[in-house]
Amino acid sequence: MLEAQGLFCERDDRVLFQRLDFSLFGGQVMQIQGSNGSGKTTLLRILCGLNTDYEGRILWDNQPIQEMRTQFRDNVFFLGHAPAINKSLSPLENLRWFCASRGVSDNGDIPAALAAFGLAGYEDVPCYVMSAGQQRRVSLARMKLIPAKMWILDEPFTALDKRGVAELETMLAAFVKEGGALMLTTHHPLQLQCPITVVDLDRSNDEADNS
Amino acid sequence: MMNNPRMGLGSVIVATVRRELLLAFRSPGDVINPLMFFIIAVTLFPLGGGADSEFLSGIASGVIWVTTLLAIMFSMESLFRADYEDGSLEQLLMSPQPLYFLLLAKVLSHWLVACLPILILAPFFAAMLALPAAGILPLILGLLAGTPTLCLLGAIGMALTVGLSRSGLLLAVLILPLYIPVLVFGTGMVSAALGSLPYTGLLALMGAMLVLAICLSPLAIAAALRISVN
Amino acid sequence: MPEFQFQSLAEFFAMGGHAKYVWSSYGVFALMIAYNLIQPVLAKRKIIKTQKARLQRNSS
Amino acid sequence: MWQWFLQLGSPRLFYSMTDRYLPWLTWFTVILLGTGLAWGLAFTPPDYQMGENYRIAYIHVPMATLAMGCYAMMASFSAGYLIWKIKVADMIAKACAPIGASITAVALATGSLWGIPTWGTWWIWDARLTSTLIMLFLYVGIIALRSAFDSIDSGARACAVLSLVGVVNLPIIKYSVDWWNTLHQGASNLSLSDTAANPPEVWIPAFFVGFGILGFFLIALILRTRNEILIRERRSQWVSDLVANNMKESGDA
Repeated sequence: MLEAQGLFCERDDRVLFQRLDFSLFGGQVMQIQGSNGSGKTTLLRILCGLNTDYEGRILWDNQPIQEMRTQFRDNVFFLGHAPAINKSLSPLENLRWFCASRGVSDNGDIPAALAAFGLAGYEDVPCYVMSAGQQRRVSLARMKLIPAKMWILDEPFTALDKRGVAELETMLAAFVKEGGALMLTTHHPLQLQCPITVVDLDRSNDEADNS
Repeated sequence: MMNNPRMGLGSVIVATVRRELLLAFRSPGDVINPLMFFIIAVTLFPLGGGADSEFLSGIASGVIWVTTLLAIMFSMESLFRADYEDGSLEQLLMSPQPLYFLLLAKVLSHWLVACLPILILAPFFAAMLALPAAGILPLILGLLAGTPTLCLLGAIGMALTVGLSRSGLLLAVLILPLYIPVLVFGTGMVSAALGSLPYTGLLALMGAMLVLAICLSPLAIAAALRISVN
Repeated sequence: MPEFQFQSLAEFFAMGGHAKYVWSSYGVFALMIAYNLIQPVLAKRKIIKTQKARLQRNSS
Repeated sequence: MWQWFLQLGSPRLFYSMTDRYLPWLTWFTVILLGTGLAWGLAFTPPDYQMGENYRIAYIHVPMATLAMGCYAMMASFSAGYLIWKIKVADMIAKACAPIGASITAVALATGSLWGIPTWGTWWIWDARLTSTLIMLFLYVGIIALRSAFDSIDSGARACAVLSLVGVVNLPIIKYSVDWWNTLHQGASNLSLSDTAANPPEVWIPAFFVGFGILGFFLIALILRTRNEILIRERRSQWVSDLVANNMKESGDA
């Protein structure tokens, strides 16, 4: 589904990664590992097309991603560090616009999606009165609302409590079982009932240095 | 996996405008502050330059135009700042929908929120500045055609500087030179009307500038936003 | 062949009463040229100096 | 030819190539500018209308032309950078901004000095002066925008977008100012083009000065671009070699 060939990225005169190759298919999980500042977030943003300072090739369905932008964006859900939730709006209003901005009609599914993240009854509360964890859940509820073949999640477990983490893990496992491709960064030891491919940015860089 | 029906581009645009209007309704400062700036700044001119009505009528259209232009420039901060900070901008850039129309929808809503109130009050303030009655209509028509252009140009500047922590005066340095043609033709329309000359040609020119801005500036805004989130 | 258009050097400097304007124009012009040539030369010297320091730091 | 052009896209080759041509360019410039200025200042007959004052035109006109040409150049290199990601193109665009700004400032200053005896005042809202002033604002905006960015790449791209926006706007600004000026100003403007037909002894030195100034512009541009190359390529081997050579030459290694 997604393939990277010989990715190279340099930031502020420091090579973050080089000669990075991997491919990710439906039903697979890929975890990007690395110490702080090793370029995990940068890599995800490069794959999403939000960052263009890289060399190498990225393919989507075997086509260069530059030619597949619309199909790619149609099928990818990205969760960044920032929750992308406007605090003056309620969860319902936030999610409604999120769906609309992607051209997906929400069909009244929003309350159910919120309920799946333990936010039943919070539809109309303004987001600024919610806690960081609750806002995070609103942000995560977006995954349930749009059809996507691939989820790219940057630290999805941040600010979640134990139960939230467990619920999210179940949801991720279900997504992968249904044939979705999952790419994520996390410092939390993943407990998914499926094989996990690990891409270690620290190691990839060392190997390239030694070769 | 959910398979919900797709929305047409029209409903996407309507939803975007609705969200922006809702946001303006929730934080009324976005509507009131540009308006208050306009009112106060216009009031400063008679106080600073003298209340002689002959002097005032000479500068009235210029004062209205310049303060409108500055009000628009200062209001730009609310166009992308919040979206940039909470990450919504990234999501917008990753939307499969054409960014061109999403951005046009955002700028259109900004115009509705920040400019329309000024436009409604402008004739009253023009009259307060002793602008002769013949000048009121061309002033309003000019503002109607010119302020959307100003919003689009301002959005380019804001998109370029949204990633910078302090952008207020930089924004002014970047976009005020680009505002000059609109100012020149806008005030020119009023002078023409006061000199009993036809001003429709100038209005057509301002319309042409608006069309050009609608065609090109969303491309520049999109490019600038991609640079800013990088 | 073009001829010297002034009777004397003093008249040349007087520029027919326009000395102030003509010579200050050429003065501004010369300053601009000098600035645009000297600034990069000085900048280059500074760059080389910093790089030298860096090289020596790295080699020691 | 194309090959040669592509080679200039590599910072290192740009550096060595300009190393070779810079002395030639310098000599041409010195000769052209020296002859042209001496000729124009002392050996051309005074203008029947403006007297000796018209000698300012020898620098004012090429400066005003170059101010605009430099902007066009900056915008085209910006486009080259955005489209083909040629790094040298951005470095040239970056070098254009301060040079263009100083040239525009001198065009304004000489225009004003010319104006005092001609118009009786050092500043009038003449169409040309005004639109040149606005162009100076555009240059200043681009310089300010670049200096506001920490990241070189983001700053480069932002400036490229702004230069292109500016280049679309420049004709509109020029047209609007011209129109505005005819509305507000009586038609009393004097300029070089109005001073009858110019005899060859007037325009030949002008030709010399014009090309001399163009040469100066290219030298200044190349010098700045080379500095920029040294800064951005400072980690590469060839810059280190260059610095090491420089150390040997100056004998303080």
